[in-house]
Amino acid sequence: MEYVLIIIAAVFVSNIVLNQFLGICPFIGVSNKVDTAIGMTGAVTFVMVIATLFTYLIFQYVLIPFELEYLRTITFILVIASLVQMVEIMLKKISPPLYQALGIFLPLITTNCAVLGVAVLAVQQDFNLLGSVVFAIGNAIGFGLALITFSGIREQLDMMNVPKQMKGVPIAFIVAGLMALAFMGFTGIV
Amino acid sequence: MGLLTFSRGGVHPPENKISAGKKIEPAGLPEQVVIPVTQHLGAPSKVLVNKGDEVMTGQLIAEAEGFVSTNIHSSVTGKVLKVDKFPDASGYKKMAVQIQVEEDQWEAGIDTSDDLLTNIDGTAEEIRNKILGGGIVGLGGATFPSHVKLMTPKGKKAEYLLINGVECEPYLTADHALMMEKSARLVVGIRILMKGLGVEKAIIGIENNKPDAIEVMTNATASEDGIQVQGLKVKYPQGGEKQLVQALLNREVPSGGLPIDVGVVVFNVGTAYASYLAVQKNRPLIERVVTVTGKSVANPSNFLTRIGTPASFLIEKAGGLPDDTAKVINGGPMMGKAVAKIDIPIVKGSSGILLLRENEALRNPVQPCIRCTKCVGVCPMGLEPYLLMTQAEKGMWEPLERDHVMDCIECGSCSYTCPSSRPLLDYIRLGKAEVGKIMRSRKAV
Amino acid sequence: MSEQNTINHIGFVESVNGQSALVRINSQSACASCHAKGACSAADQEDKMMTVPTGGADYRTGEQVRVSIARRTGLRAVAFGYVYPFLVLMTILVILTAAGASELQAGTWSLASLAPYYLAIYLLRDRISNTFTFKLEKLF
Amino acid sequence: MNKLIVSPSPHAHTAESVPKLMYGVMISLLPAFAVSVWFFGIGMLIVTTVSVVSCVLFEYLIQKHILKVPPTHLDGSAVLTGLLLAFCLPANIPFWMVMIGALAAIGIGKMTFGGLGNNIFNPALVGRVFLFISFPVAMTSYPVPGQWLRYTDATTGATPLGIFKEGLGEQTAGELMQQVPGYTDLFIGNMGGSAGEIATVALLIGLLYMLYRKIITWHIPVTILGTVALFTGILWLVNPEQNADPLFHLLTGGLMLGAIYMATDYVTSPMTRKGMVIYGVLIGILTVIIRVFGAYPEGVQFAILIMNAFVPLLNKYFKPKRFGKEVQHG
Amino acid sequence: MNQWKNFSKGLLKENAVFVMFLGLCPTLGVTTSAVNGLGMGLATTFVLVMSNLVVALIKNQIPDKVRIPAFIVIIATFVTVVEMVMKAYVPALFDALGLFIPLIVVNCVVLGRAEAFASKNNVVSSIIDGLGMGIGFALALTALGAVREVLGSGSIFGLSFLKGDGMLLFVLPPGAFIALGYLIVLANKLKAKTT
Amino acid sequence: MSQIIIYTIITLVVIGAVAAIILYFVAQRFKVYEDPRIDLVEEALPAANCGGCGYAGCRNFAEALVKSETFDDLHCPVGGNEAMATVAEILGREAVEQDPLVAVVRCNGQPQYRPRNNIYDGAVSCAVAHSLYTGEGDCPHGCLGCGDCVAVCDFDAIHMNPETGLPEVVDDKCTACGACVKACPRDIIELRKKNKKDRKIFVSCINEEKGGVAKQYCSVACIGCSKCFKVCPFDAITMNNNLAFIDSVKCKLCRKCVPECPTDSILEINFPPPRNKEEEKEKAGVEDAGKTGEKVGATAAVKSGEKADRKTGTEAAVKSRANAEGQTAVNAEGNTGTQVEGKTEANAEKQPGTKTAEKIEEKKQNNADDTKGTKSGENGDANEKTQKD
Amino acid sequence: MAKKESNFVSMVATLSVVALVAAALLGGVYEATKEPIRLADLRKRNEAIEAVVPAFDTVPSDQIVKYGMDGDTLILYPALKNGIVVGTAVETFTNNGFSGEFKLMVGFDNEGAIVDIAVLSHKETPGLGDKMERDKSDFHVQFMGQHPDEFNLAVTKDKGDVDAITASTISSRAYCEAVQRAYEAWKATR
Ligand SMILES: Cc1cc2nc3c(=O)[nH]c(=O)nc-3n(C[C@H](O)[C@H](O)[C@H](O)COP(=O)(O)O)c2cc1C
Ligand SMILES: Cc1cc2nc3c(=O)[nH]c(=O)nc-3n(C[C@H](O)[C@H](O)[C@H](O)COP(=O)(O)O)c2cc1C
Ligand SMILES: Cc1cc2nc3c(=O)[nH]c(=O)nc-3n(C[C@H](O)[C@H](O)[C@H](O)COP(=O)(O)O)c2cc1C
Ligand SMILES: Cc1cc2nc3c(=O)[nH]c(=O)nc-3n(C[C@H](O)[C@H](O)[C@H](O)CO)c2cc1C
Ligand code: SF4
Ligand code: SF4
Ligand code: SF4
Ligand code: SF4
Ligand code: FES
Repeated sequence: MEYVLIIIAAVFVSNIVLNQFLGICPFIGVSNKVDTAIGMTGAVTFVMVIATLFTYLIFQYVLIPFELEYLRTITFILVIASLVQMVEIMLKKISPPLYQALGIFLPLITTNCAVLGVAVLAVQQDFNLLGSVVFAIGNAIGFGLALITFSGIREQLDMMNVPKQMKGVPIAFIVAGLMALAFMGFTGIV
Repeated sequence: MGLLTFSRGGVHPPENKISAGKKIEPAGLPEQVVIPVTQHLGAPSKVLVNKGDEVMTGQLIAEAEGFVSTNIHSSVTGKVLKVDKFPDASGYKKMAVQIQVEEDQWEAGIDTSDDLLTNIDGTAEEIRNKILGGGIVGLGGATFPSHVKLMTPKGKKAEYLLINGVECEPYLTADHALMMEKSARLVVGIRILMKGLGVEKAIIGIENNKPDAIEVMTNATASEDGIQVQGLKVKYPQGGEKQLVQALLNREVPSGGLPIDVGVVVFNVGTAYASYLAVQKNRPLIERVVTVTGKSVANPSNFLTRIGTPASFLIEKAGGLPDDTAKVINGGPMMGKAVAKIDIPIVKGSSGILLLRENEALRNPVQPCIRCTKCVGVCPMGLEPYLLMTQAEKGMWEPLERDHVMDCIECGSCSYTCPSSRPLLDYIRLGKAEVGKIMRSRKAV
Repeated sequence: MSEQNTINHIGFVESVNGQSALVRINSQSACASCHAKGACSAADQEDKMMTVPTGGADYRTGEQVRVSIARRTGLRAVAFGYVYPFLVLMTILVILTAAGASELQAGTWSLASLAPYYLAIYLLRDRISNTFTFKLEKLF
Repeated sequence: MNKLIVSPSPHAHTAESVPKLMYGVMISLLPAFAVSVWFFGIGMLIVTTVSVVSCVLFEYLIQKHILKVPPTHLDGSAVLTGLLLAFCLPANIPFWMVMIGALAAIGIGKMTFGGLGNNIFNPALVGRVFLFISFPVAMTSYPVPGQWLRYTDATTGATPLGIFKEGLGEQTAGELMQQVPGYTDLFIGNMGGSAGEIATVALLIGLLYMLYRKIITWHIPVTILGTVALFTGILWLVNPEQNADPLFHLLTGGLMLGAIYMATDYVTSPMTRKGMVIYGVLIGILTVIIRVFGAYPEGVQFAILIMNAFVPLLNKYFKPKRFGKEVQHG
Repeated sequence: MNQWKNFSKGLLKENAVFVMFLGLCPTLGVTTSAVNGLGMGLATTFVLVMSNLVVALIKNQIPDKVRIPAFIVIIATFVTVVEMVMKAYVPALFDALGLFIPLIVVNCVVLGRAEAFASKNNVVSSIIDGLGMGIGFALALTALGAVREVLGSGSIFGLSFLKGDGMLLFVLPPGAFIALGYLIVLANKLKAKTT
Repeated sequence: MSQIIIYTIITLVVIGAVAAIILYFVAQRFKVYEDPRIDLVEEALPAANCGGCGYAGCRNFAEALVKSETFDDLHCPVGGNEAMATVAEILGREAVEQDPLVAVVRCNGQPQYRPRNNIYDGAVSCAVAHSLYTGEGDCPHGCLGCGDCVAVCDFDAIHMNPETGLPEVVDDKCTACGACVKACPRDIIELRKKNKKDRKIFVSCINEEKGGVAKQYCSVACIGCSKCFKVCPFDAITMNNNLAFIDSVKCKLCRKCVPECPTDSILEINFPPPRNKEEEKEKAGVEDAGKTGEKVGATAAVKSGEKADRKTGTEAAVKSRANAEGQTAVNAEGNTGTQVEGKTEANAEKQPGTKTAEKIEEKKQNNADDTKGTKSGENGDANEKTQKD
Repeated sequence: MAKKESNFVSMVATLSVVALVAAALLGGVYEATKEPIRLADLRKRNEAIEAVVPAFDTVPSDQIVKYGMDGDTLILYPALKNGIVVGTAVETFTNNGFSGEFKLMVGFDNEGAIVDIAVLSHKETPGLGDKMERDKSDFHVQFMGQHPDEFNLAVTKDKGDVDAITASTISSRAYCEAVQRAYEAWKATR
């Protein structure tokens, strides 16, 4: 139950994009197609989870014992950067067609602040291991939810007559704002 | 039986069948006729006459070229003035034969008497040849050569013949009049088509706003085995063949398919009558019933008209062009084509000439789509017209194809119903043309 | 109808060898057209190279082509690449935690479980390769 | 002869038009308006007038001076937005707040997207939620019905839902039901609440009128109300101590107004029947979740806005049932 | 290169936030007030200038292929420095900016400038470029913070000019998005006018 | 040194080294060599992403440029020779000069030459109208006037002239991207060489019908009489299917053909007044008109010997009188380059049905605004501007 | 100067050197800021304690008591003046705020009467719930000097003695709950 609440909180109440303002760049930039958004969600879930898992272990079993908490930022970013790259390397080595299919389907995700942000938040909030991972999952779902809905809206807006001044990024922000407004309704459900 | 109808969508525009109950009158002969050589869907026919030739009524003047094509006959007796390109209803020039009318001398071998001949001789093959010989095309609007429809493709089997007496277009009453007056001959025509197709069962579908026609046809078929008359709910486009097949037999013609894919062939009542004349009387298709109507028309009528007669001649016959005419439509208000000039020739596919007044004719100003879903609701094919229009407007051909634009039967229900007066079908048609081109080129590769 | 649910990318033929062509795909995310991409780490700047069977047609180096895959194939790639390993990892993690393993052990082992997963993919690579096929079309 | 008009078919068109539809909705709102004026008097009149006038004015000004497109402020949609915005504001809210709400509704909610037909979110609700979040105090103190001549100075009280939400935990549902107006009052609208949302019966009459005029179909309102009844019914059966009965939920708050007028807004609701049903069900579920588990006593406004965001996806994945199955050629 | 041009391009023409849409997360996340925006802007400017400086200094010692990781280490170092210094001397601001201080590491502006500018230019230009970009960024954040503060709390830089509160919405997340959306439109107009 | 610093160093160096190793492999396996020149070339291109070069976008074109050995068939019409020269410099290749092109509208079927005998009330789209029928006038080749070409122009270079009902190209803005050429369902628009001072001489007609028929459709149609063909000293004119065509590369702008044409279907644009005394006065007007920027209309007016008229609608009567007086009548005021609705139109105005026509006009405007929504702002602006003029 | 070539050794070496220098720099800054950070932290806590208990001179860290309650920990800081306990500051929490959790510091005198209350952290709505902060309203004043045994720590709506913040009954109620919890902890650790 506790884990369910973590997920609900991360998805709806303090949505990573709409409420925490993390991962705005991909949210604004990559969300043109629903298909891509769905694929991104899968990829982001995996990346967030292994990043959080790994950084959790490093934090708990390296940084804390040596009282190096202040190295959190620098170690996390290095670890995440190499981890993400490593996964891609593996995929590419192991099954080039699979890798190619992914490449054509998704923009490559490199580190972005959502992944680092979630890793940092997870250790900040003193979750245990499983809690951290669940927290990462929740945030990934929250990211996906926002991304997918938003890409749907964008696909529709592409067919409509948005004023020229507003086209592109400005309208994206207004839509995000109104989505955030709507999501305020979830305040307090956990 | 309860009222049958098709399952999805449909609209009910005001029926306005002003000329209902009017007897079929011969329109008489104009001074000149212009007979286009493409009056059907398919390849143009090959012209057989030259300038200066004398032709007789019913004489073959152009012959089928290719499989999907048919014969064209002179509808009058007189001298060929010109074999040249003449503007058709769209104003674009097409090859046609212009004939100065001199008299009405029918070619030998044509039975011009009015006797009812019920005995059907000949094999299916012979019937088909006679129908091709008579230049019969579908008179329901699509003008598809009828002999082609009689040839069931390999692997398919026709089970039912459906006779389309629905006439769901507002205003038009040509089929109605035909059913009222020529029921016995019609029934023979149906038998001929049944024989040509090799089917045992035929159903005549008639919309319920023509109770007299239902009665007459029921009486006429009372003694006929396998022919049944079925009343249908008044709902446009009940007469669309896919809708009719579903209403009568509860079978859905597959997307991209033909009625024959579900064992059905559909013919219009006019086609059945024309088949009777061609097979029993050797009389080619040189005249048809044309409704001339409109709210201001002095004398709304159903004229038996020679092919090639200028529409203006018929309008004169019906009391002249009313002053408040703002739009002249070749056909009905839902599917007919508006014309820029009234001297266009009547062709095999012309079922009516409709004169609209200004207040009926003008479209309302286009407003933005308010996504009211009305067009989605009325589309009999289950499409999303609002989406198709936008995609067509923006040239998004791939999504258009994905969203099945090719299924659209161009019934116009969507444009009819849109409260924002959006030109939905205008653009969807454009999209269909474009997607059709792309699909064909893909097939060609 | 194969044209329906596909994802298309425009690319250039880099080289042709026998039955397949090496195609360079321009990245198509919003980043690709963004003037600021040079300054952005999130940007998807890398071009992707892929080997696509030519299906007998004749291609020239430098020719502009369209590479397409079915939407389903794309989603399946995501599943193989990210979703399944995620599930494997989570399963191990939950089982070990439930079994009372320490966090360090649970965490390390679940990360380690990815190795056999990738090994499995590696062993099955031929089977998998067959699922991911691309279609090559000339643009003009 | 005059020049003939030529256009592609069809040449016949319905008599329906956008303004006619909009005015139809307004007519259906009349009974509810009358009831509201009966209960809230001058406040209702002021708020409605200000709201309608500002909406129309803002639409005109924005189109004329910012977007530079032909103004369409008189097509009825801005009037309707104004009317519905007024309906979901407390009748004692200061007029300048109403104007801010109208600006948010028309400016942010509608014109930013390009005007009628292009917006993703329901403008009136954008206006309301904007105000609700911006001025929570003013937006959560509702006048007690029956103070005809008092506007911003009216005595305020809580809505039945507010009373319920507040009291839970300390008191049981049964005790709380004693503190809220009886069912008859709830039915006719004698309770605290937004200006136009209270008149349950009158709103239902409006629904019937719109159904009769074929302005809307039953799918959205019925599924929303049904889902709310079902969901709250289950909660109530499981724990009658802590949960109100379904009827209470149906009759209180903005549910009727939302289900009948806001969720059905053409522009922001799904395009297919299937989509509508799913939309309705999800709005119902979200409403109950927010009402029962969330911090706010009322959830319809948020539920509708949230689902507005999902409408494009619903449109994408729920297509109408097409005629005929696919045949594979070749 | 003309150093003024080098400096000023970051202010509007290539403004990180309004024109390039970079570093949006901190932009939205910390701008509940003008002061917070300014604080974040200055912190970022510091990191930007320092990392540009160091990168420009050692650019030739770094093999191409480890360029990015090396930059990350450099940037992360300065971020951590900022983190510790703020914690020690301006703890209140540090609390208000919270997560977004460590996230300067992934701010595209910082890495982007290191990669696109400092690694190709000399030290002085790099510093000026960093300053320009950083100040542009700080300006944008301050502007957004000011707008949100004025509308949302009826005050500016903490000075209240309104009795009571403003429109709460603007201090809450939706207000951030909406205000930024319209600010971008305005900035575009401004840019169009000045060029 | 304190312990912490030692730990710090150990941790960071270990992590740094591991990261380095991983990233080393990444770099090894991953790095696709991206020619840095692609970026440079892209920068040199105008970033219009209009597709005028035949590639999907500027970047694709940049790649193609870098990859190919020569510049054959590779040209950016928008950036023109200038951009291509820069590109050539970047790539160290020989620049291939290509004549800059400009779009011309080869139809001069203004209402007074090609009477509108019906009213189109369908979707405001040339493609729709074209597939429906011949259009408001009889000519099946003539401009339909719904402005599909205007809607597709990314450069705001082509506008509908409400007086003539025909699109006009603003030479300075036109980048020859060819979008309008593709959009026009009637293939009326041609890209031709841009001559100095934007001068051009072309046959403003694409009607391949025989002379008599063509003349029926439109009084300024090319009737295929070959007179221009015979008079051209540079062989710039070809005759094909009853239609003369002037090759813009061969044409030396000698203007010999212009007076030859019996139907005035050859337009000369942006020329100084001719020496001919009688015409001098007339041409003076043109020059002014040229300055006001409404070149096509003005020149067309002069060309046909008819006058441009400032006070459009109100002076319709004057106009028809002028017509009646014959072709030499000169209206000194004719310097705005706009044209009154022609004689036929003026006559038509006396007839009933005009009301309908007006209504429709008004509506079309609205409809156009709506259906071409994205452009509506500019359209509105453009119209406003013209009206003010 | 020529660019360094990218080979395995040079890369690892470079990165290691960069990391080394970075580490040295960081370690230095860490050492330098360690004390100020500790002081800043201490000051923050002490400020809160100072605000809520009578004047004192030390809070001996070995006398701080942690008290587990309702799934979280309350921390009790005894404030000593001249070695004598003059009051106790209790760091308490509630999960029932309008937006979830918030933390208070409640000061008790030796009799258990409330000296004063300060808000440590909260997520309540600005303009509404945040009125419970000391510098935003006088909400806390009504608690001063009250003894929880006599003063019903509940809002008037719930028949208690606390006047709720306008339109923020929920926050007020949660506030009372947190204070009550602090009192119980104080009692239990007497
Ligand atoms: C290529 C082609 C082949 C056809 N073949 C047959 C056929 O074998 N059997 C048949 O009943 N109709 C056939 N038709 C005619 C259609 O069924 C139908 O009558 C015609 O397309 C017009 O229908 P509509 O008026 O409902 O649009 C064919 C049509 C086309 C275009
Ligand atoms: C929307 C629509 C409405 C139609 N209405 C009729 C009709 O009322 N009567 C009719 O005979 N054919 C109608 N048709 C044509 C039929 O689909 C079909 O082509 C015809 O019945 C076949 O017979 P034919 O080949 O003898 O013309 C309609 C077609 C469409 C697409
Ligand atoms: C945007 C918004 C934020 C709110 N924030 C709070 C809050 O932080 N604390 C609180 O107690 N109530 C808050 N409320 C108000 C509650 O919804 C509810 O109206 C109130 O707590 C109960 O009312 P009362 O104090 O007027 O009896 C908020 C309301 C809105 C609309
Ligand atoms: C049935 C119906 C319901 C409507 N509901 C709303 C509404 O809730 N809010 C609103 O702003 N406009 C409403 N409108 C008006 C109109 O659709 C609205 O202004 C558009 O959303 C603006 O683009 C409604 C219109 C109709 C026909
Ligand atoms: S015209 Fe086509 S899209 Fe419109 S309703 Fe008819 S079938 Fe549907
Ligand atoms: S009927 Fe018209 S307004 Fe309604 S959804 Fe369809 S296109 Fe839009
Ligand atoms: S006028 Fe035509 S060729 Fe010229 S820029 Fe516009 S669309 Fe391109
Ligand atoms: S697209 Fe062609 S027909 Fe249409 S307005 Fe332009 S030139 Fe005329
Ligand atoms: S700043 Fe780019 S994703 Fe957060």
